[in-house]
Amino acid sequence: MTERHIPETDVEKVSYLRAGHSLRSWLLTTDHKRIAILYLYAVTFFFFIGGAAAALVRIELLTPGGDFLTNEGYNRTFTLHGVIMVWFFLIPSIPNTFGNFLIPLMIGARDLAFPRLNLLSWYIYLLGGTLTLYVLVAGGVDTGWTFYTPLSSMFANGNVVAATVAIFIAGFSSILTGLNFIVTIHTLRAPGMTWGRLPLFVWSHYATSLILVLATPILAITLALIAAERLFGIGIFDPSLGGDPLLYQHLFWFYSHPAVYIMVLPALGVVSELVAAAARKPVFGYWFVAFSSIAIAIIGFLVWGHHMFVSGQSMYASAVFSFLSLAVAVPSGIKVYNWTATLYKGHISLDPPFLFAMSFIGLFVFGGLTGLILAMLAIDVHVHDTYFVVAHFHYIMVGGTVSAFFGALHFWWPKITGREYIMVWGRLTAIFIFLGFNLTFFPQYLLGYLGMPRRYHIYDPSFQVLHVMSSLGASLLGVAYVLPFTYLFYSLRYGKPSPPNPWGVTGLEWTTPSPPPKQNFDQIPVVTTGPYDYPVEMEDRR
Amino acid sequence: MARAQILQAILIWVLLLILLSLTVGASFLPLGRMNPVVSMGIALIKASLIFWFYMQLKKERGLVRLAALGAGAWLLILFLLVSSDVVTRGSF
Amino acid sequence: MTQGSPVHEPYTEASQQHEANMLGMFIFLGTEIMLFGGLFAAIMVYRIEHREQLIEASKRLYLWIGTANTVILLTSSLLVALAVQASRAGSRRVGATLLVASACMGVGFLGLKGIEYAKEWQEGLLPLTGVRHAFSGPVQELFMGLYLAATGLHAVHLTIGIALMVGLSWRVGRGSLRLPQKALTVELCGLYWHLVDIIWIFLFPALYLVR
Amino acid sequence: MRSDLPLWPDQASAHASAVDILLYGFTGLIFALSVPVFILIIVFAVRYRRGRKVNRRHQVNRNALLEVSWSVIPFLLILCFFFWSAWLFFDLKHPPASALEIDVVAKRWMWKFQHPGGQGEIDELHVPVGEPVKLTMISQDVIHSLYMPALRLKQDVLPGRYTTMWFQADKPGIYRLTCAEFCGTNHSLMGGHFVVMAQQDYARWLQESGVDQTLAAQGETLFRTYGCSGCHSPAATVHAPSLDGLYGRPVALQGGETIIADEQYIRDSILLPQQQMAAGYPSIMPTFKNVLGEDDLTKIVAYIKSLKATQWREHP
Ligand code: HEA
Ligand code: HEA
Ligand code: HEC
Ligand code: CUA
Ligand SMILES: [Cu+2]
Repeated sequence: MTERHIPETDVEKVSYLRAGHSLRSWLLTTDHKRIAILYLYAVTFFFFIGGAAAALVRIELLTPGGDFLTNEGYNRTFTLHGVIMVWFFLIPSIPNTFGNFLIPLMIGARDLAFPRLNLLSWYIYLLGGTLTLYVLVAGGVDTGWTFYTPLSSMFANGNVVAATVAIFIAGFSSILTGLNFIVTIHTLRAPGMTWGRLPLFVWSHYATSLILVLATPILAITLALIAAERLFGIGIFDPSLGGDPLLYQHLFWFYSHPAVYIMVLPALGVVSELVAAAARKPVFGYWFVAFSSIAIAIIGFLVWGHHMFVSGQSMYASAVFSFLSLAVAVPSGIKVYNWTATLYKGHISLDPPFLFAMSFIGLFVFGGLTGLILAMLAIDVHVHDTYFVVAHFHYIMVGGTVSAFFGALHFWWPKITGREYIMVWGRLTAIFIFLGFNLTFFPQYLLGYLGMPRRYHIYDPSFQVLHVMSSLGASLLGVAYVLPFTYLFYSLRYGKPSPPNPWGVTGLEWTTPSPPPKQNFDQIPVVTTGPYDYPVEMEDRR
Repeated sequence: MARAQILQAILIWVLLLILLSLTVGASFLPLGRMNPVVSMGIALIKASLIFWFYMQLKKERGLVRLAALGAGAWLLILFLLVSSDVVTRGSF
Repeated sequence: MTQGSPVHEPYTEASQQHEANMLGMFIFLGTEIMLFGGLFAAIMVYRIEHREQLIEASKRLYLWIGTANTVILLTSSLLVALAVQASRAGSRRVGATLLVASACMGVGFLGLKGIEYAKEWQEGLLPLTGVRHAFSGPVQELFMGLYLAATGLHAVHLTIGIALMVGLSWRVGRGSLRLPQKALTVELCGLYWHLVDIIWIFLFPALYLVR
Repeated sequence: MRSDLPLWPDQASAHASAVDILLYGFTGLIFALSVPVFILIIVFAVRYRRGRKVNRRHQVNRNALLEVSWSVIPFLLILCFFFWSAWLFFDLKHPPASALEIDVVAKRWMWKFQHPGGQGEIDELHVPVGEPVKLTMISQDVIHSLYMPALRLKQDVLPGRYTTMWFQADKPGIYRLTCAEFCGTNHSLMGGHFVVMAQQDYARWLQESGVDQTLAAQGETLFRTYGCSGCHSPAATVHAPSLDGLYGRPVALQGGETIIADEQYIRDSILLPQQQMAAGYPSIMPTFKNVLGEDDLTKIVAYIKSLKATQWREHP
């Protein structure tokens, strides 16, 4: 690479990144774009902590015996892996970084409705994160990310109270973010930006915020009750007092299933943008795709019992939950089929963002359809709490949302940093992640159906070959995830300065300079055209 | 402050106290299974009085009203589906 | 509509800012309702599963203290509603006194609650570790656990409300909160107070009137 | 136990093969719904590559009929599998009356199986082939889950509440059983084997495991030692209900409703007597909570179940 370091352009001099250099100007900022960057750093940090725990799990599972970690050690490792990845990486990963950065830009606003509240929610998130790091250092917690009672409330001896308080605090950070997004989308849309002209990214974040605000408080009270039982002896879940062991599960899953849609809906929004940009064509069936996000959010609240088919739940309730779990899949189906139809007769360019979007669609569909398999009562009785479930949720959370996270990173990087990266590296990483991912998690479907239970580190020798394949895949994945941080950071110094609209796509954020100035728009734009208003090229019209 | 507004507020207050005495009184009647229905129904009326008048929901736009009632509707989902399990559990 | 309240970044006109604040506040109140919703779900499940014993346990609560406390909270809501009207009309002194009065009502509620807890402590009806337990059966201990968790969480919210009211009445009384321009702040704090009252309106029958 | 690379679990019961067939069928439908998506994306990505001269006239951006059809039709197809799967699931929940009754007690980190003849086993379960077997399970501490992969079966085992599971194994052999619900430190070690044996081998095994008293007989001795017979016998001076023929009989409760006296009712009456009081009786029965362990309870329940109606004989 012969180019020498490219000095700052005059656009960059006035960008939000240059509006103040001191640490104070970053740590006390109320600029939604800077808070997005702060979240990006924090989220990546926790991804590596969670990833390191995953690496430990995969190393331990190389051998049937418990040779690398003790029983307690393994239990605490996968619990921390789950807790950190879910609450401190995946839930904030897209909404708090790209949602924060892009929603005001996309709807033509100067900032979110409550800028100070936005900064407060970052600090609350950090407080929860630090408390979780304390839990990590203090010996971890041995309950699984599900904290089932009476194990968590009476028998576990890890730092259960500290862990529940940490998640309780992090929960309020997501409630405040959700509240901020809903009020912003309702009240700060630019003149002419009607609901029908909103980018689908904004629709999916609106649906996500509805879930954030309605479901997270139930998690807060449920975890608080566990802490109350351990600290004060108030035995609400205590079976010996006549407490119902399923009550905790109902309250936990009433939050935790909608929480999985908190994790995937932002990714679905990102992919709608990436597909439209790649095909340079409006998304097929805009209103169906927009309302399918809302439908997922609403029906998502009716299906939680599919985690409790074998828990002793009444068979009639299980049948109702199973049926509703099929209904929740329909909106996802609409999105997938509409994306495919969008590509028909498009002008498709295979840039890195679109490769990540394609890998998202492949893995999300495969993960989602195995979710349907799990929703089948008789099959779930066999595969519940086995690696089949672990494979399902990694396909759809890691294969899906993490791919979309990297797709968004590669798509909006020029807008966020003002620099372009070397595309070929992006394409390689996307393919590398896709292959490494499948090698890691496809064998786990087989393990699951063979009867390998979850949360086991001493297993039957006949499973070893599949585990070795999975651990090999995990090491490739570990490397693949680190790759983007090389050429992206490289682009900060040596990357070509990016024009306002490097991909030539629609969207208000692409009308601002890259990187955008602190106040986003000199004057608030007036929106006159619909979303994805691509000119129909000459030869298409004939 | 307009006298009418003050009077209205006090009237609402009196209504609330009456409803309170109603619900406490009803708890002494042998209503059996209907008892929770009555006590929650009265509580709902008291809550909507406060929402509508004291919290000035009357003059807010539909959007704010929706936000006020949304949580209540969502709790219904939790209550209905949880009780669908608890009630039909014995019969397997 | 409060005229002339200053419009700050990122809003362009007052009506937009007012709606944003009201919408934000009601969504926050919605999350508080969901928070207590988890406890109401637990109470409902146990009323279904242990119906008779919960009726027995509920009869052992001090109904007259509960009723008196409900009267206190309902009255405090009246005072807050009047305080909001006073602030809108710009009468500083009346507003401040009404806010102080409602805060006192709140303290009265906590006082009565404290007396109730003390009596239950002596009777051995509080399921705390290290405290004498004299429950007639395991399910009564379960019910008293629900009672303590729900009324305890409500008391915490009420204490926050009292602090809000005291701070507000100080700033209104001193005139540092200019009325009627900043009446919205009083209105928002009033909304929070009314919510704490509404939660008690449902908690009182759910715990004290289990028949 | 093969340690090479098995790709499909053993099928030891008719239910197991039924579940496998359901999975094959459903996977077929899933491929039919998803493979076209993968193929079309790749085809479009190649055919409509940016800059490639190809017919792109009259692009269609919406078609409500098409969009409704490709959501309703897959849903209806999947619905068929829902009914098939629900039918199998409901069948799981209705054990035949003639099933061999085995009591299971789960304790942090081991399984205890009690045969009606009194034989007890730890982490091992011997069952006869071709005969329905019903497991009545309870936990002494946290939630466990008895998982038998070869039968495609698992059922959570709860503290404080009986859960049941039944199966009919058709293929003799030794199969794995494990605990599937995380239960703490040695969750990975809480497992063992269940052995499906021919009828005569099972009968011989019962003989060899050397037990003189049946479960019910052991329950009767406990019934006396813990003073139940002091109140529950014809000679008792106390006004307490006779337990003869109680199992399966409707019982009128004080609250006015009547319920069928199953194992759960009998267990709750012993541990929480005030919970569901029999109508017309004083509440003088003491609670036996933290007096009787789950094993003793299982035996007493077995004894009460064995008491036939109206005749009171020394040995049922
Ligand atoms: C991002 C996270 C995410 C997402 C989006 C989903 C989506 C779905 N999940 Fe999953 N799930 C988890 C994360 C997620 N899940 C986690 C973390 C667990 C385990 C938690 C634990 O126990 O620790 C879990 C567990 C889990 C279970 C319990 C398994 C068990 O423990 O026994 C079930 C059972 O029904 C289930 C079902 C579904 C279904 C039906 C969907 C649907 O939403 C999927 C819909 C998608 C599609 C269907 C694909 C696209 C559609 C088409 C190609 C069109 C054709 C189809 C139709 C038109 C119907 N999931
Ligand atoms: C939500 C997001 C999320 C993400 C992104 C991941 C990512 C991964 N997870 Fe998982 N996982 C969960 C959520 C997630 N997971 C949950 C909720 C559970 C259930 C927990 C429970 O049962 O309670 C679980 C459980 C789980 C299990 C089952 C454990 C068990 O049941 O016994 C396994 C096993 O293979 C696994 C593997 C992996 C792997 C290989 C990755 C890979 O994608 C990770 C790859 C990333 C890296 C490897 C990062 C690179 C790290 C390094 C290079 C180390 C360097 C370190 C520093 C620089 C500090 N995860
Ligand atoms: C002090 C007297 C007393 C003793 C000792 C006693 N019981 Fe009871 N038992 C009663 C009375 C009275 C009832 C009916 C009221 C009720 O259901 O609590 C009863 C009810 C029952 C029932 C429910 C029967 C029905 O028709 O509802 C069962 C089962 C039972 N007892 C079993 C036992 C067992 C087993 C023991 C010993 C471990 C025992 N009892 C010891 C007095 C006693
Ligand atoms: Cu018992 Cu896991
Ligand atoms: Cu789910």
